[in-house]
Amino acid sequence: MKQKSIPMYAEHANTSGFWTQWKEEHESFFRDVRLSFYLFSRSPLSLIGMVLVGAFFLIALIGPWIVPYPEDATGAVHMSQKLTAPGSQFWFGTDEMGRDVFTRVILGTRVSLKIGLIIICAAMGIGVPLGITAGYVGGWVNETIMRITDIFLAIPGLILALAIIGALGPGITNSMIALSLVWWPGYVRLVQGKTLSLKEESFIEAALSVGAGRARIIFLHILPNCTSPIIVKASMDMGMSILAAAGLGFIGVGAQPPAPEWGAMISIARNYLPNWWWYALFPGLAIFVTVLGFNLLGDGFRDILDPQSRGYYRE
Amino acid sequence: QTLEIRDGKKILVYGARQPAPNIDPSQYYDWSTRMLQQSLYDALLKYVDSPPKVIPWLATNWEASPDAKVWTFHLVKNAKFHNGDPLTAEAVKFSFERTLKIKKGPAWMLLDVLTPEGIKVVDDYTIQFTLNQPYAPFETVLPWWYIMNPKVVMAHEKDGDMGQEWMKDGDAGSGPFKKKRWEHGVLYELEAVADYWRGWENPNHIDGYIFKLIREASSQRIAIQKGECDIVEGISPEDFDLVAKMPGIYVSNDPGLTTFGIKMNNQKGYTKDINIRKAICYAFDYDSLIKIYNGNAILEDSPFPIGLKGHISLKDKIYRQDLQKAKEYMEKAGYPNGGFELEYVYVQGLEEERKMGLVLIDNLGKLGIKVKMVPLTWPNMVARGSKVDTSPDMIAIFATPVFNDPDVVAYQYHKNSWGKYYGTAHYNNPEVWKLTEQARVIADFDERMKYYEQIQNMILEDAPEVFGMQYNRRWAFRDYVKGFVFCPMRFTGEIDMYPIYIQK
Amino acid sequence: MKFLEVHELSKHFALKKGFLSRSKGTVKAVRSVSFQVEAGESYGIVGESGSGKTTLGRTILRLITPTSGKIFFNGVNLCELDPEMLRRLRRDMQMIFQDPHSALNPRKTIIKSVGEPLVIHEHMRGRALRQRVQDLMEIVGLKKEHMYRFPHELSGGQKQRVGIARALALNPKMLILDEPTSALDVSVQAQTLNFLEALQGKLALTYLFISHNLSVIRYVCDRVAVMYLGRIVEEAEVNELFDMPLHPYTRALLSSVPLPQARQPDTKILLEGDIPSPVNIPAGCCFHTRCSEKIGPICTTQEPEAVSFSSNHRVLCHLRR
Amino acid sequence: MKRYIIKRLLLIFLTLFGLITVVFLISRVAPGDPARLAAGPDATEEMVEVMRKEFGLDRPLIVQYLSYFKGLASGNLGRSIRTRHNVIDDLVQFFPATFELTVFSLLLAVVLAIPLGVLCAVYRDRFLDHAARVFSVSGMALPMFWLALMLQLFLALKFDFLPLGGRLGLLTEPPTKITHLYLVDSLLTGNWAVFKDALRHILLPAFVLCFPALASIIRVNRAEMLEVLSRDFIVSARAHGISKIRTIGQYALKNALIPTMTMIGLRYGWMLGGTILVETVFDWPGIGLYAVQSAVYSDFQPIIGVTLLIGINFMVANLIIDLIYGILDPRVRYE
Amino acid sequence: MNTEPSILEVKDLKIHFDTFEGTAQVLDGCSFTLGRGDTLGLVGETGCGKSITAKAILGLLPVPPTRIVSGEIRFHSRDLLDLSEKDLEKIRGNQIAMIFQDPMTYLNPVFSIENQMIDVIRGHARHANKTVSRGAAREKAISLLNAVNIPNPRQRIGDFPHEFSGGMRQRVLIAMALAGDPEILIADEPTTALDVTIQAQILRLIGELVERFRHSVLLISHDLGVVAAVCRRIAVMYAGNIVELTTIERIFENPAHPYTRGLLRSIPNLARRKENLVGITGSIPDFIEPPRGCRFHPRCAHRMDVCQKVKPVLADIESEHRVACFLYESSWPSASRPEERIKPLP
Ligand SMILES: Nc1ncnc2c1ncn2[C@@H]1O[C@H](COP(=O)(O)OP(=O)(O)OP(=O)(O)O)[C@@H](O)[C@H]1O
Ligand SMILES: Nc1ncnc2c1ncn2[C@@H]1O[C@H](COP(=O)(O)OP(=O)(O)OP(=O)(O)O)[C@@H](O)[C@H]1O
Ligand SMILES: [Mg+2]
Ligand SMILES: [Mg+2]
Repeated sequence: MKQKSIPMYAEHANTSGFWTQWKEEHESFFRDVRLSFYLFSRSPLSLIGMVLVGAFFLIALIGPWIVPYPEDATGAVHMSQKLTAPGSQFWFGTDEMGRDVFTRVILGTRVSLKIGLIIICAAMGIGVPLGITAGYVGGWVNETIMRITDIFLAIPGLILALAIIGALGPGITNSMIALSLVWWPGYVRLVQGKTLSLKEESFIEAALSVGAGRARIIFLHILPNCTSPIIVKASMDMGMSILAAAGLGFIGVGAQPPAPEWGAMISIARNYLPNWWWYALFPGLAIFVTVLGFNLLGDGFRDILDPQSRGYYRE
Repeated sequence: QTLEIRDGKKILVYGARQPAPNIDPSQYYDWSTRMLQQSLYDALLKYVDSPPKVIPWLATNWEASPDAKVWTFHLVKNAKFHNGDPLTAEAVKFSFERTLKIKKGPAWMLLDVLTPEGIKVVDDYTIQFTLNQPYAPFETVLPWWYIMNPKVVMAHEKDGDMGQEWMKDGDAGSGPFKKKRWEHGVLYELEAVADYWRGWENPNHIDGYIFKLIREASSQRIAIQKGECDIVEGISPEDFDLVAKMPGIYVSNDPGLTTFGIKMNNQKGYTKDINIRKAICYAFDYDSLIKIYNGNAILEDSPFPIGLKGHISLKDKIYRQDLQKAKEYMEKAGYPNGGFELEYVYVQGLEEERKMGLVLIDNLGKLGIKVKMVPLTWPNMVARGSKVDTSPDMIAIFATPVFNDPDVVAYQYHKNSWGKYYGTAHYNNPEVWKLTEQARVIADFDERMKYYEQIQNMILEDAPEVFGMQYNRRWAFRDYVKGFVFCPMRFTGEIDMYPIYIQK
Repeated sequence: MKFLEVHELSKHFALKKGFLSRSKGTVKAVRSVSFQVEAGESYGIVGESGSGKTTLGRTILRLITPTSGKIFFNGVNLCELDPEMLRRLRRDMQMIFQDPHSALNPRKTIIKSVGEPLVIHEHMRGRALRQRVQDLMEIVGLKKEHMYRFPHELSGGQKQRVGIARALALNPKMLILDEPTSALDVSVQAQTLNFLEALQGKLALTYLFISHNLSVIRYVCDRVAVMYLGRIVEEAEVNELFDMPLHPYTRALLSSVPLPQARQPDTKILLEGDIPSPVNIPAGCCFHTRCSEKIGPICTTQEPEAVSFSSNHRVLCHLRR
Repeated sequence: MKRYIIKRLLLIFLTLFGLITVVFLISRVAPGDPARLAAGPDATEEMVEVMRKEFGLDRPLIVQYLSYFKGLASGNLGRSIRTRHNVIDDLVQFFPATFELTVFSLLLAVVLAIPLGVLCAVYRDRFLDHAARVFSVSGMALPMFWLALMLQLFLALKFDFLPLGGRLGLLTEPPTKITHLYLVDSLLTGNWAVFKDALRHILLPAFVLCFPALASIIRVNRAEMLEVLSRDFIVSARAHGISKIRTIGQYALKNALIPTMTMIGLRYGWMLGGTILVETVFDWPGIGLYAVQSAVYSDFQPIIGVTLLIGINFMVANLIIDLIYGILDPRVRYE
Repeated sequence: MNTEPSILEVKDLKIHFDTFEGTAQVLDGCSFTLGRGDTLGLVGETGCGKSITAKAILGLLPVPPTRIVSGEIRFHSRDLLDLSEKDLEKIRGNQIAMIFQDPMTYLNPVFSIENQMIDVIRGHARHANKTVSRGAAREKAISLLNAVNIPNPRQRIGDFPHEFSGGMRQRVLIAMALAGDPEILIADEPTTALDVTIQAQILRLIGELVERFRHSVLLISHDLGVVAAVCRRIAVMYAGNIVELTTIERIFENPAHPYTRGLLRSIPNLARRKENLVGITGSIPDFIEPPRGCRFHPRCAHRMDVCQKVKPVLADIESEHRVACFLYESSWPSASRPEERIKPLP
């Protein structure tokens, strides 16, 4: 009798070693991963996103070893070669202090990576527990959490971030704090909504009826089912938070010199437009490409992780 | 592309980066405000020319008692306010009293030496000030005290505020221009008073001007280039060189009195040690200051700005980059290899101060000192600098002497200035303080000068700060704008629009 | 005392109350329901959708707290137990859910889902756990290889069996089966019903079998209760109910079912209109709005009381008084 | 319905109350001394005291907080240190500019995005769809301020095509103030020259501001259209012989507009946030610029004021969107 | 054979879907005919391709991913598969109408019933090159609603779908289907989402309408009882193939195909006392890699070697009884040689 088309397993003798056993147990998981990869690879845009993000991480990792003038990102100045046009010596030209723009743009990946990771982690760290609590406990706890969330959602993030920075003072740390503080409500909303709908699913009820406790339900049933939307959102937000931080840098309240942050570079480069166009052009392109990468990746993730669209492919 | 002519009138556009939120002469002054005040109001005296001198304006002549305590001014007889009221000694008395009572804006200049009781109207056109104590620089202060029309001001008084609320945007002046269109945050338009009491020297004088806010230096440049503005201030040094070469544009480029220095905390931390301070002074690359301004700056050669009355050149003693010496001082201080970090605080958004910081990072790095750049908003920076404990190791300060007298600068090093923005070094040398106090009450200038020579030498020796440079005041003009006369005794971007005329 | 006794059980839901707003009424999902189940018996509950069958099942299992009433399970009143005790008692009483797909956590492999009760209550892990789950899988007729799959890799019938395996893990005495076959195809349904029957014999289980499919109820159950708008309107031994229905609703229900045979019976009782909303339950006999055998104003004003017809046949109708 | 609106407004007030509290708390973290700033660089201690009193900074925090609410009731939002004006007056002056800009660019976005979204969904996986998708992902990734600079560089500088910034030309007198929106006022007064000038000035900033919104509305609308087009009632409409154009343009679009509206409401808020960047680049005299300058100056009353104003705006916009929902979707009940 | 001339003829219809996991060969040569005034029931388990068949007739399948591989659908001797979208629009609703499974999802939630019905009515008129005013269309809509026993149609016509109960919605859908006075009515599981008591009402309604208007009906259901209640003939579908096609009487008295037999033995009968259910082992095959030969062979108790290699054809075993199974000689494809005939397994 042949079952569905799911590949048949080789019959395992009981003598099979730990390794075969392990492989057998995780076969489904790997099949799932393989399918995800397959779906992912079918979408050229997602692949581009993957490549861009991969390159971004790689550059952030090895940046200091591949740039021609690493000291230019940490404070060296060469007044005699300021504002040199792009050429063989300085691929992207130099800036107003004679520093190599290429070096600074490349090393800017580290700053952006740091910004993005910290903001997203902080926002998730605040938002996910609150969201699960609100959704799972319900009642006045839910009301309180959601009303506070509403307060933060009542104004556009950038404005609130600006207000917070106005108080804390400019600087990269402060702008990361500010952006984290405005970023978490999105996660509360997402996770709370997801938790509410998961709570209605009968597998939660089933777990309850076999005697699972609260912690077990939250950590083993609800949380794992929230991960897909969280991953999708996080990868989108990674780009968006880099963009927002660059915006703050541009206004002049974000990253401070000599940190090679792209937004801050553009903010200064702005004074040198249009004659010294390269100074503003390249950091802007860097932001664009990075954010684009994360957005495409997020899109790709959505396509493969979102059970709804997944269902569409599967049926 | 060229001058804006509207209804046959010559309207000039002045592109500026700083708004003028409050033009009440008793409440507020900074350069943009002062520029509008200069147009709307008259003062007893006026600064012109370079080096600056005080010329009679509303006052035709004046005399001081030998001890510099009693000052008598004789007014012109034909001066009248914009509404036609004659400008009399009563108005002068009112104006001085108002500023002193409100205690805002320029009040500080005279608060210590003059009380309302000391102002006496001798007759309609004579007024006498009796000071609490001798104060030699008195006359140099007066160009900043504008005369307002008491009737207009008091007509708008509300809850005993002496018309403060109204005067923010109000015009109670007698000056060559009057208020026309006020769009806060965008532009202010003024129109010439056709029958100005002093008359107009040139028949081609302008019929009005628009003070247009253009916040970005690069936009300023574009504006003058495209002819959207006729005069702009504050273009970046790089752009300035480009603009200077453009057809149809000429520039003015003269040293101002504003000094840039990096004040070090003399009371706390590493910089308490004079050796460290000297090491920093020797390590600093002064040439880069000039380079930052593309050559449009001069280095200070004394604690007092070049061009200020009482300045002497200490060319041989002033610190210049000398790494050898710097290292020696580091050794003396006990840090031959550095190994510590200093904070450099500067005003958020001030391009030049930022660049100096980058230069500092580079220079002090050679001594093994790390520099952390901390941009702060102006009030936060002042707040930090106001106490010895919180005052940063290094703080970037542009300081402009408000009137042409050595006391202005000398007093910045006095204990009474601690906590003010120019006193963030918390300079501590009681001897200098004593000399300053003695010098300001002497009437005879040559006598005073001896003190100031000593003061300058002593301050330099103590190295309380990195003595930097004086940058040039830079304006770009369309070539049909004529009549501009440079006077360093104006703050930063302001020019006197009265003598400006148009010639094609 | 019987194995399971339900006394005057009611469950009302307050309709969603938002911030700053008043409640918009209550859904009376279950209203004064009483019945008893003997050990080893299959007790069926039928009714149209929305009649409160699932709610009744969930309330008995104390997954939701009843509004009023008592539930005695093996002589213990479930409504008075503290949560810890309840958790322990739940081992004896398990539920199979209506939709086999959503009853399994999509992120967990079958072994994890089936093993969960064992981990919680028996603290099993490793080889022992795997062995036990494998045994359970065998009981429900699944293969060892299915253990490591995700739910979406199984067919509906297989998923339903997994649900049963999980319920059996703790050796319960009673199973509440909430429409266990309504999501399945007839051919699979037949397999499942047979299997359930065999299981009951083998493990001496008591079934509370909820369904809207009358044929299935007749096939599986010993005694049947018919629910309408939250109340049990008729209860009888299965053959008696199907052969001699007394309540007009039951009769209409029975005659509504299209039979899989060439000749359909000519006498069909057609009910008018729809089942009323459980928020506004009609006064008097709740069935009077659709009843074709009304006997007068009493039906619209007075709520009927249960009439016992024979020892095993109760009906809630004025007509039978 | 009325009850619903009242309830929502109440909720808005409560949220604003929370918002004020949050921002007020934040504002008092600032280490600076606003009074000293207001008094000017050379002021004596005595003069600083005068200012401190004038700005009410000498009172304890809680008193300041409570009196803020008292002031709020009478429309007083405190006073800006930087502009020396009452915040409320500044807001009244600057907000119309921002409002004009955001609404104009939102309209621009909606008018462009919805037909595009529909076309993409209908011509799924064709060239137009791919192009629009690439456009919309990149649209959201473009740093707005950078785009603004680059467009300024090309459209305004290189080709002298559009003005660099500002709301009107220098010598253009603003139209008679009726709504304070120059485009509307100039139309109302029939002042074509001013209208043209205002339009020329608003185009570039509005385009930049609407860019991300355009991208995301296209995206949402396309996705929703696809989703709706695959729904059963579309199949049934077609099975009943209703023509394809009608099915798409009417039956599907109305359904797809419902989630799209949410995005539009959200985007309105984001645009208000984006004005911070766009107004800075284009020297647009609105509250975004006002907020940035105040923040850079640590001038907090205006920041609180702007935050409140934008908060109210955003929430009222969402309320309006929710009411539009009711028009689009009969299932929505307001209770 | 059917004495009435057939108006709809589905011949060897093969429909594939391109999915990410491969091509799903859903319909695999499905054939049947429908005569004038005929009532044909199409039964089969979930996912066997019933709805696909119905949608294919009306040309409602989304073009990617659907691929119509071969076959024809003759309606009055025109092949519907060759028609343009415009021509199809004229046929849909006008000549062939459809009723759907879940009335909630098949009514547009944001338009009132009035709007939707008027659109349909005026659309039909337009296809017939007539114009109908809104008022007239509204009157017609009301009379249609009346015909499907909706109480107070004049008041209720302005309501939105969510304001109706499930049974009412289904009546509305039926009314809409009747709007064009179609020749053929395709009902795709019209009662699955409804309760039995409501189902009985709807089935009664359909029965009455058919009697009154003499439509030809294709009723799709997975419930043999439902089909038995309405139809005269029945087609049993398994995994994309029609395996048996005959009259209602015959199917219950003398089911021929092993699948049909299994199906019948799986259904508990309400009217009878407990008897043993047998069921069919295994489950419905995957469409991406369907079993070769007869698609039922992996579950068949009578499978022979040939079943795994060759596909049986649907052929008469007696009049009005067609079966596709190698147990019956007529199902052997003419090409295959007699040597391949192997004895059935016991
Ligand atoms: N958590 C809840 N909150 C509010 N109402 C509820 C809740 N759960 C169920 N109900 C309502 O209670 C009534 C009875 O629901 P229940 O699910 O018990 O019906 P059922 O007989 O199981 O129906 P079905 O055959 O459709 O499963 C329904 O009207 C339902 O809407
Ligand atoms: N767009 C599609 N892409 C891929 N496969 C599809 C698509 N639509 C339908 N199918 C497949 O075609 C098969 C037949 O579907 P169909 O809807 O005809 O089933 P059905 O017999 O109507 O079942 P039910 O009784 O559940 O309505 C199913 O297996 C389904 O998975
Ligand atoms: Mg239920
Ligand atoms: Mg179907």
